[in-house]
Amino acid sequence: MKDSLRISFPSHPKYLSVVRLVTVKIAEQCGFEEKIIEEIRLAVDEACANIIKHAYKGDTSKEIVLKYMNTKKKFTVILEDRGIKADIRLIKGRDLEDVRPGGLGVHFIRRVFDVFEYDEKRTKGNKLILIKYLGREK
Amino acid sequence: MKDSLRISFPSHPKYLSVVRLVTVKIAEQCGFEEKIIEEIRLAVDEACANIIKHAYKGDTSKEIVLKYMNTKKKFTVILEDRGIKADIRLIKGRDLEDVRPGGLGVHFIRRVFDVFEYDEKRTKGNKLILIKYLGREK
Amino acid sequence: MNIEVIDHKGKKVLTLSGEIDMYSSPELREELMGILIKKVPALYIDFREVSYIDSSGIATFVEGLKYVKSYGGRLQFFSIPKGIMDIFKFSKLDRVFEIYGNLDDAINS
Amino acid sequence: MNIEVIDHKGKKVLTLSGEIDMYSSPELREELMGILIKKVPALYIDFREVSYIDSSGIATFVEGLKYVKSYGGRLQFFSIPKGIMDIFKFSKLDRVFEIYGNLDDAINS
Ligand SMILES: Nc1ncnc2c1ncn2[C@@H]1O[C@H](COP(=O)(O)OP(=O)(O)O)[C@@H](O)[C@H]1O
Ligand SMILES: Nc1ncnc2c1ncn2[C@@H]1O[C@H](COP(=O)(O)OP(=O)(O)O)[C@@H](O)[C@H]1O
Repeated sequence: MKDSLRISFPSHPKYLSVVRLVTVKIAEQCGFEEKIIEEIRLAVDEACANIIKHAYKGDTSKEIVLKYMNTKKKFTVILEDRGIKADIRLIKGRDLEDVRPGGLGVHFIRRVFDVFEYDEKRTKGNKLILIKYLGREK
Repeated sequence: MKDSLRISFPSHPKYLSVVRLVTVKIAEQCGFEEKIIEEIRLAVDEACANIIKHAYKGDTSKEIVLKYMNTKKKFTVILEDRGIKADIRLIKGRDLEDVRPGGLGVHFIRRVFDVFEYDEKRTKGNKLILIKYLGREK
Repeated sequence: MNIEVIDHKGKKVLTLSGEIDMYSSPELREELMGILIKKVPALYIDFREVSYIDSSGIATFVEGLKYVKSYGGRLQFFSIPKGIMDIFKFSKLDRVFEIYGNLDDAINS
Repeated sequence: MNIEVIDHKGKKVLTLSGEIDMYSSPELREELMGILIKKVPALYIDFREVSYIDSSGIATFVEGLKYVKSYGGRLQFFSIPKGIMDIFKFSKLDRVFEIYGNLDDAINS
């Protein structure tokens, strides 16, 4: 088995605190500095929140699967759901100059991750791939 | 999906800290008091350590799967491996009066869990079921 | 997350602690709006013990701010930890929210 | 886990912090045995910052104790947090290990 960890849980916000703990621990093992770890924690939390809100439309009884993979070169998080397929054109977040509730999550994800990509081959549900390269300033 | 969380990871001791964090968080959500949570944390850690040591004979590249389930009545942790089947007769831990290294893990598990049982139907690997009932002094 | 509402010399102070996320922000929203609906002239929010905030928490405050502005009141934040401040800055919300070092500075502003 | 070895007025003190588990105990074992092999008359172990110990950590100390006794030396623990003490008590090891409130008590024993 590769150096990877997989966690699956219901699409209920109460599990987000578990996700954050696991994310921080794995990112620590990767050797990221504290500030980056905080950014990663927020980004993965936001990506899960988006699955609950958008892919599952708030249904808290569906399944979310996260996979973490560490190599010397990169830290990867893969998020899978069986919800409504994301319309990639809608995913851009609001203009940060435009103050209104919402539309920040995607900015938080892009802030720290170098790759933010949906696996297009998926026919059902979503597979979001987040990659942060090591030893590289973003 | 039921109120349950599943985590799988390689049989490497470096993942035990992640297991402890997750265990504490889920036990907190169950409403156990702090002292019991500490006992649960240690017990689940020991059960994983035993899989690494005994079922996998120290091979750090195999897979361990943990499932946590919360209901109003009980907190259940199921640990699965594909290693050597446990010989239940050997699992008793050393006499606590006999001071020597080892043989404590099983005592720590039994201290807090009401049920400590291997699923006998399993033909390959092990499935260990740990249950702690709520609102009941052990 | 934990919320405490205190009365400091006639001023309403909301003291938050712990993590504000998608799980806890509905409770924050209820508490916040429950106070603002009374059209208090100013509400002071103590962030000192806040360890985490995500976009749902921020959205809650943006909503509160819009409401408070609708009746000419003020929403004043103070004692914001560095990690939380980073998030406000990144979101450019440090320019929109009134932010002070401590409660006295907020009251005297 | 973090290990520091300090010299306190000619006495060797091992200061531990963090979590002692199956991952970190091999490092503890190496450090501990590396000192004991020199047959120091007494080794003082500071537990104040230890947040967790499991059976592999305990096994390491039992092994150290057996070794130190073989040459007539002493292994002295001090500043043990309550949670760690509970584990020693449950394992009946509070009767086997020499345990003191603080370093001075250990030195003057
Ligand atoms: N997992 C997802 N599935 C489908 N659509 C999504 C997903 N994540 C984000 N989106 C789309 O991208 C937009 C921006 O997302 P975000 O920046 O997180 O803001 P918010 O979720 O607050 O609207 C969302 O409004 C939504 O249309
Ligand atoms: N998962 C397991 N698979 C096989 N045997 C086990 C397992 N867990 C425990 N055992 C057996 O039970 C004994 C007691 O376990 P334990 O109290 O944890 O002490 P230790 O592992 O230090 O020997 C072990 O020595 C081993 O023979």
